[in-house]
Amino acid sequence: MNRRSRLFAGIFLILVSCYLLLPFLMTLVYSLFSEWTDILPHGFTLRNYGNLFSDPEFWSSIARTLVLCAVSVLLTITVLLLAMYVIIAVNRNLRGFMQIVCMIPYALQGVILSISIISIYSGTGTFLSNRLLMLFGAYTILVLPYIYQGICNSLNAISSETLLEAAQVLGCGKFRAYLQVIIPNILSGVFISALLAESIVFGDFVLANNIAGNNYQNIQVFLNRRMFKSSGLASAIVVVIFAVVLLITGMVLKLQKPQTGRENG
Amino acid sequence: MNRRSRLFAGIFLILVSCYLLLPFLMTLVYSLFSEWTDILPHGFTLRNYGNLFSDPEFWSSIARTLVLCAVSVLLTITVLLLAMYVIIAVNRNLRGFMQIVCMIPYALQGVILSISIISIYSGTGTFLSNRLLMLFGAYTILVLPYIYQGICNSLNAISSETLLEAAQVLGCGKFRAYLQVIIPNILSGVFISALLAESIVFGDFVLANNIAGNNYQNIQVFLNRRMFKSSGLASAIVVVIFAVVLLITGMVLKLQKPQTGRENG
Amino acid sequence: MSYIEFRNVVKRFGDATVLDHLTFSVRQGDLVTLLGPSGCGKSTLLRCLAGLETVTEGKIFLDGTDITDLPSSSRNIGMVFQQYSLFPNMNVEQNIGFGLKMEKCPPDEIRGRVRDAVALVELEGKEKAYPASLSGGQQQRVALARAVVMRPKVLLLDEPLSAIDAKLRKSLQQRIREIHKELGLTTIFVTHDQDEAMVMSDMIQLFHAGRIEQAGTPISVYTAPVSVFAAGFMGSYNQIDGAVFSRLSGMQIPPEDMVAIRPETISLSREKTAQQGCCELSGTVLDSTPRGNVLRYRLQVEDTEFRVDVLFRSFHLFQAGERLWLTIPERDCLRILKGAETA
Amino acid sequence: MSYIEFRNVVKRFGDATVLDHLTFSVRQGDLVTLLGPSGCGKSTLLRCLAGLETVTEGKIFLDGTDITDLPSSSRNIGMVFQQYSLFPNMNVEQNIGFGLKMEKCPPDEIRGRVRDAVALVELEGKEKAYPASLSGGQQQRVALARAVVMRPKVLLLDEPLSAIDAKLRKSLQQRIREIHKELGLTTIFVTHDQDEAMVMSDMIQLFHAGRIEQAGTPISVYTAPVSVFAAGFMGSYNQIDGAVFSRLSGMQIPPEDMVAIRPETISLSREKTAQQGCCELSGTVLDSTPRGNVLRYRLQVEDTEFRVDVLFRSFHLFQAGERLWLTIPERDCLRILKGAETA
Repeated sequence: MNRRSRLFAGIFLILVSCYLLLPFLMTLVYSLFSEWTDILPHGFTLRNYGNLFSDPEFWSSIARTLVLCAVSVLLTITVLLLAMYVIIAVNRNLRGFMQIVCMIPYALQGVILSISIISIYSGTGTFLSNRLLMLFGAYTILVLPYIYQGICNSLNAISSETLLEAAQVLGCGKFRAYLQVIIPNILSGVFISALLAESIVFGDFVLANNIAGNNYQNIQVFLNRRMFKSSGLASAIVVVIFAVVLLITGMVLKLQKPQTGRENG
Repeated sequence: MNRRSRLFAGIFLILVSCYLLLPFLMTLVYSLFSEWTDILPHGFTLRNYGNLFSDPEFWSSIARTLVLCAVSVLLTITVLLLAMYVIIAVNRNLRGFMQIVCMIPYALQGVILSISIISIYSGTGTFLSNRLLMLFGAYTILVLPYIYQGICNSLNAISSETLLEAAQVLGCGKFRAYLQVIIPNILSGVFISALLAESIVFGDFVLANNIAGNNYQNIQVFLNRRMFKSSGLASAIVVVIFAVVLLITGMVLKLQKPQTGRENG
Repeated sequence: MSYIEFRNVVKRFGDATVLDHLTFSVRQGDLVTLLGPSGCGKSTLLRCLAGLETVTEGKIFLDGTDITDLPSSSRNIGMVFQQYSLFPNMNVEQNIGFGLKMEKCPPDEIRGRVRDAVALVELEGKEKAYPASLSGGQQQRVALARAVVMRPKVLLLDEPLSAIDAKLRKSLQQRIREIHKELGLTTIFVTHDQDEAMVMSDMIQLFHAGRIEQAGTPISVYTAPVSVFAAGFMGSYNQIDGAVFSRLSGMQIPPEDMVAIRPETISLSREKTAQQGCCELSGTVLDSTPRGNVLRYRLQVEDTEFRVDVLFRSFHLFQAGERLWLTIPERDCLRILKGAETA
Repeated sequence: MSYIEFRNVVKRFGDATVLDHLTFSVRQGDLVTLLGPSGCGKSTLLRCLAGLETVTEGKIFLDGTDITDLPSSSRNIGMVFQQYSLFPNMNVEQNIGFGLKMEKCPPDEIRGRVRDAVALVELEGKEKAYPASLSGGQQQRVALARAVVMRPKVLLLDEPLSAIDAKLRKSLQQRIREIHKELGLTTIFVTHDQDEAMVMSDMIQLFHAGRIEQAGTPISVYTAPVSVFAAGFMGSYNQIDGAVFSRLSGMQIPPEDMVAIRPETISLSREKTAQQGCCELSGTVLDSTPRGNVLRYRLQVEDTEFRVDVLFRSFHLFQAGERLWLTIPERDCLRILKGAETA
């Protein structure tokens, strides 16, 4: 019976992963073959990738996306680390309030966020009406809950309040203890949540399209424009994006492993 | 000094929340006033809301969104609960594999997912090429990581493996023990992650627009079409969506509270 | 005849051998303690018996039946875990009745047997309480009732008291012992605490690195350890090199032996007593510490330090620096092979 | 003169009063234990002294200075926490040197003092190890070194050993005691374990519900409890109603008193001894349990049960059912007011 249920288990999980991976595998096939009219595709070609990699717009949209990722994630991390200091060291009762504030962006996704932001700031005529600035601001909001969750979990994992107390008793001021003792110990956890947040920014289309559009074309906007021109080329872009994001996700998983081990040990 | 740092703390958190809430508050004002040319808006009106609530398309798009939410989330929960049984009771080593599989949708967001799905299934001419079916399938993938995380955390919180062993020793078969002992104890946790997932589906525009478009207009597609007609009406829609999602998020927070309390106790 | 029997049981996790060709048996009705430091394999043995782990080699018999390949749910075994593991969504009554419901007992019988079990662990009035509202000790009593209500062939207790406060632990040890006597259940108790094993057991199986180092009644294991490991684990034996002890006492001990002397077998007095069958040494009090209801003196006898335990009575109080006579009955000077630790 | 002084200290959390107008003092160089059941306020007191909690009312003095409002980092206090709380990203050396670096000690001096502290806790060779690779006992020794290397005015230990295994705990108790003697540091030790308090302390402050129930040397608190609570918490006193004991022994005890008798003050014998100043009762052995190096007998004397502890020696072994004489010195029959529990 044990063997039968193991067999059942294997089949079940293979089905689930097929369901999840099939779209991607088919896209991969599309991007590598020129025709697929029969059961099997034929006409293997790397032309789609050649075209893509020789397109300067592709590279600049990748570069823009990376800048967007880096700036918004770093900004959010800095603001949140300061906010968490306030919560841990000054007033623990604010934690509930902070949690509500950081959940709000779950409700402020995609279309809503972009409309709200444009409708407020675009007419002001100040530096705030700069579309690029708006986009950075929007992404900062978008990644907030993910990074907040990551920082919170890391702080709980090291029982940060006791560490802070231990450092204080040893003659270290509160803020200094936070910088020198707490932050070095949560860095790897924060890095993981940052990577996750990067993959969210990387995957965004709505904000980039609605707020910046042609002014600052990110990789998803680039993809969306190309998909109507050539399905083979679009497939190649999808494969590249997927590979990059999978790489990021893989790094996250690899980094998470030792953490789990330490908890058990 | 303690008082000064508390003051600083308060100001800092107020600034952060302003940054997050301002877009929404401004949208609220837009939706309630007919003009805003001076510093203060004037001409208070509920006309936008009247128009919105009397529009049958609004109600049907809300209904469609709710159906999408319910079906996709329930489907995902069912599949994942079965998968987790396999992992807990049959082969614990599969957990790592499962985690990787469930992280894939982070990489498969928005445009990529919709392009992949359309490009595979739309040409097949089978029942799989039904756009509505595709949309349900896509949402099932979209919410997978959130629900997986929720189920995993709940299972860890009750140390499910020991409970399963305890039930077995008391003469209960494995699968029966999973249904009668484990699932009732994680239901509230699963419910919370389901609500979060609902708010993700509620906020989606790209999938609904790219896959189903006019065939099955969800609330975000409806919003996107209206925003070019009347900014006041669009603001009203934003306020309604925001209120609904905030309500969901609020429920999540309220439900999470007692759980945390139990851990401390 | 043995009621539970392990025949040549081996358990490996990957490369690590946790149980190493283990053979031992338990008589019906006994309370047997598996005692040993953490990681010695005692919990794994219990889990093999419960069917929660499969054995790599060997056979397990219960009441004459080979249960090696039976699933957990068909072994008719009761088990109490270290972490209570009550079902959080069920109240005390439902937790205790869960196993009976699985057996499809009639509701009337369930009600009666649950009532008896609640009375047995003295939790009357808590029937409708949920586990989260109970203290650790109460939760563990519910877990105990949930196991014994099934009238299992054998009751397994896997360090059930290690998460409980010192004071409460002692009263629960007592209660478990009483319940064992009342029901006559064959019971296997796992612990790393030697005091607990002494209080609880009919028989002790002392574990060391996946093997049984010594087996016997608490008194025999305590008073006659077979190895340096057993002497070190079971009590705070004074362990003295054979050559050194020969020089101090004048007794003839081969230098390849160790001499092990329990601190409570040594008597202290201000005058030489010249008792029959005893050796007497002269030493100086270094200090004394109260340990429970015993005073522990450390004394310097030439180059060797002795620990001596006496009851906490006023006429036993000596000062640091006092010169005293240590009287040691010769039969309490146990000889242990030095190499025996690796046995 | 007192080195640490609490004057009328009150601490409230919301509506709950955790410390209730507490006044007590500690002499320089003493090792004082705050003993009491969990939730009695002893840890809170320690945290107030360390500056990790602010007091609601009252004053705290250290070495003649009012430190009530000083921040934690300026109090010059060393503290060891229950959960070790080492800095995970620093190795043993860096953990121990952290406080000295904060004080801007020259690197050479840091190196020397860290080396001494490592030697003091016997962790030579582990200097470069990270906390995650150390056992619980080793981590706690690092935490101890990290505190004493600062040469604090007072060392606070907040249940430092409660997460550590029984065997290891005893050797660490010994080590802490030795370090205290070596450095002469004023030390306050918090524990809920009465045996630990007996072993460790110069003075015990017995806590009960936010107040000090009894203070004194371990021996005085143990041998002369002032209340039913103290007698129950400090040992396993036989507590017998005055009227009942008068009837059994013929001594004249007022019925509003309780009589408390430590089990180890009672002697057992097969013959009547007719000793001076003792009362003798006749009883039947119910059973015996080995507890460490003591055998505990339960005896039935008419309608009352007595617990008697004797050393684990072969000539002390009696059988269940034997009829024996209990000899109790009259000065060991302590009288306690019944109502004293609420004091």
